[in-house]
Amino acid sequence: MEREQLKSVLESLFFASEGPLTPAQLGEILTGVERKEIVSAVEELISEYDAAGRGFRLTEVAGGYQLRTARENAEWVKKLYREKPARMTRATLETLAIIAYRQPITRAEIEAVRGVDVDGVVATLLERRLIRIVARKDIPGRPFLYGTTPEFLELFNLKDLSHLPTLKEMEEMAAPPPPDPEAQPLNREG
Amino acid sequence: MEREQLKSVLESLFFASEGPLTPAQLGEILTGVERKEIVSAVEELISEYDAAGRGFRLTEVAGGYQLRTARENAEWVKKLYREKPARMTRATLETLAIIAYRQPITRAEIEAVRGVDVDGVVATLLERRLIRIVARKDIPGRPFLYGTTPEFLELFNLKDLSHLPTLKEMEEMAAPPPPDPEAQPLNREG
Amino acid sequence: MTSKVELEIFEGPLDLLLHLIKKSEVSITDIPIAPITEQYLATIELMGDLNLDVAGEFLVMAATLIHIKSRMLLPPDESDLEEDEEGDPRAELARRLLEYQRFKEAAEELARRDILRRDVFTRAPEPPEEVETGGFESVSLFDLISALRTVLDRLPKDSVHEVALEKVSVREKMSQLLDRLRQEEKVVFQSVFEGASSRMEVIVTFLAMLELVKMRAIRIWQEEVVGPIVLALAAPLEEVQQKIATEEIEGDGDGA
Repeated sequence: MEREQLKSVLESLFFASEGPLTPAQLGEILTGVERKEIVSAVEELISEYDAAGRGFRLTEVAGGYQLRTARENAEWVKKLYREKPARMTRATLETLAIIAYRQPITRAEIEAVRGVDVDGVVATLLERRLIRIVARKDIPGRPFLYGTTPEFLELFNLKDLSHLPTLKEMEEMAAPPPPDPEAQPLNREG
Repeated sequence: MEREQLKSVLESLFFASEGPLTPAQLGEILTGVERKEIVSAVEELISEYDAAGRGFRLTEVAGGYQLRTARENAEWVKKLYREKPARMTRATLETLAIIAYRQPITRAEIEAVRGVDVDGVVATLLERRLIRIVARKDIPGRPFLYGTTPEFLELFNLKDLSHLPTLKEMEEMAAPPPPDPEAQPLNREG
Repeated sequence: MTSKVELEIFEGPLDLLLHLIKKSEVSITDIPIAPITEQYLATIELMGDLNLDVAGEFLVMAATLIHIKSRMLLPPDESDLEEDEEGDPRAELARRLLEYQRFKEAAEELARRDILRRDVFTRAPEPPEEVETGGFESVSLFDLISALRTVLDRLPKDSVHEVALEKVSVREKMSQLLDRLRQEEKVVFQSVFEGASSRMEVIVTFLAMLELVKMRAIRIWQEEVVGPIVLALAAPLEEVQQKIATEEIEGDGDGA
């Protein structure tokens, strides 16, 4: 496959895909094209979008690549959604930060850090698929252990957990004034 | 707003929107930008995509504009989906064609053309939201009259009903048929 | 034969008539009614033999054709002229056929457009409800039945009476056909029936073929308009074999 065709096909794939596409997934679809070639074409696309300053960017996220609207246009994109995205409360963010940095962690352990009951917050985070149950802890009562999800990485634009922001940075990222990551179309119903 | 910024914002909007965006919707979001300017920027985008031969095209469909993957990449994009697609049968297509060209039309009238019962097909088309009940016919029994939906236009990449492929003229016949008393008012091709 | 085959590609009496007219290379507005009626009747009789669901509409059309044929034999008289424009009893049928043909063509035209989720995709995260138009690329059931008639005609006359003593099941024939397709990739329709010694065996083989089409296990098409009809696997063999196996447990499917 020629370079230009490869880039065109990659664009179509990123466009139509619901989530980020990993190089492995791309390799499976583009049979016969070398992994090296795919990655270099993707990187070419990334810099082309960046340079063109147009409406979308190709972003490295959650171990793969995903097309997203340019953050400078968030203000207008938000108007597409009738309901304003729910603001993430401080309680939610703190709990999320604790889970992110301390995973895997039980609810009792989160509560020990925050000093308050986190039942409702944990339920909300599970529902929004930002955290998940990863195992059971081997202590009496065998409580659940929680960890973050790929959606968590997507929401905060993180390549992987080693790039975790500080709580303060997370607050900035999740706060409504733009840039607001929640305003991005993450293929997730708000 | 400058032209380049407008185009960038439009790109973001088309990218993020689930359905086609009409000029009216775009005008509502882009407050302060003249309708004329929006439409001309959209048209510029359309030809830019066409010329670039890349992974997506901006298509005029169902009264608005929508980003879609380039047709030539369908083979690869399909691989993103695991589930086998629902089939569109000849019965479905023929029935849809009759409804599209002759709407509003009753089930009995469709059956008269196809020469077979269309109960099941009509039910399926209703369920898939490709047709809808538009009224009742003012004849004994007051049967339903069916018409096509915006989803029909989206499915077949049609701007509006006037862009349906022209129906071939009937071959010249020795004896012209008597006018059918139940014949359709909306028979566009005269 | 208990298996009842209903195919989606089976589009009714008007479709069958158009098929016969096209095959005979005659004009819709000047149908040679006697031979077309004969072919029509032979086809629905064969469909009956095959246990295909011959809907009532086919029989109504048969009656219509016979009626027209009898009217054609009579010299046109005054009363006829009043009933049928210009005295041609075929006029109404021709009108219906032409009208049906227009929509059939319109449907084909629609199928050639850039269809959403078949040719083009949006970002909408809806479940992919894609469309496929398998019926168009492949040959119609009527083409197959015509081909079957040719095969049956070629059978030695005396063998027609030889009732199949060995009971060949449709399922066995399905497996045999799959085996052959695995080895040969592409098989010409007629050759599938080579070695069949009785009408029964031909019909069982044909039914097996239809079953496989219905399961979308094989594809049947013509590479050129007048070319031979060919068969090939349409799905991975294991998938098909598994499907045949699971279909054996009829009505048990929901349990898992």
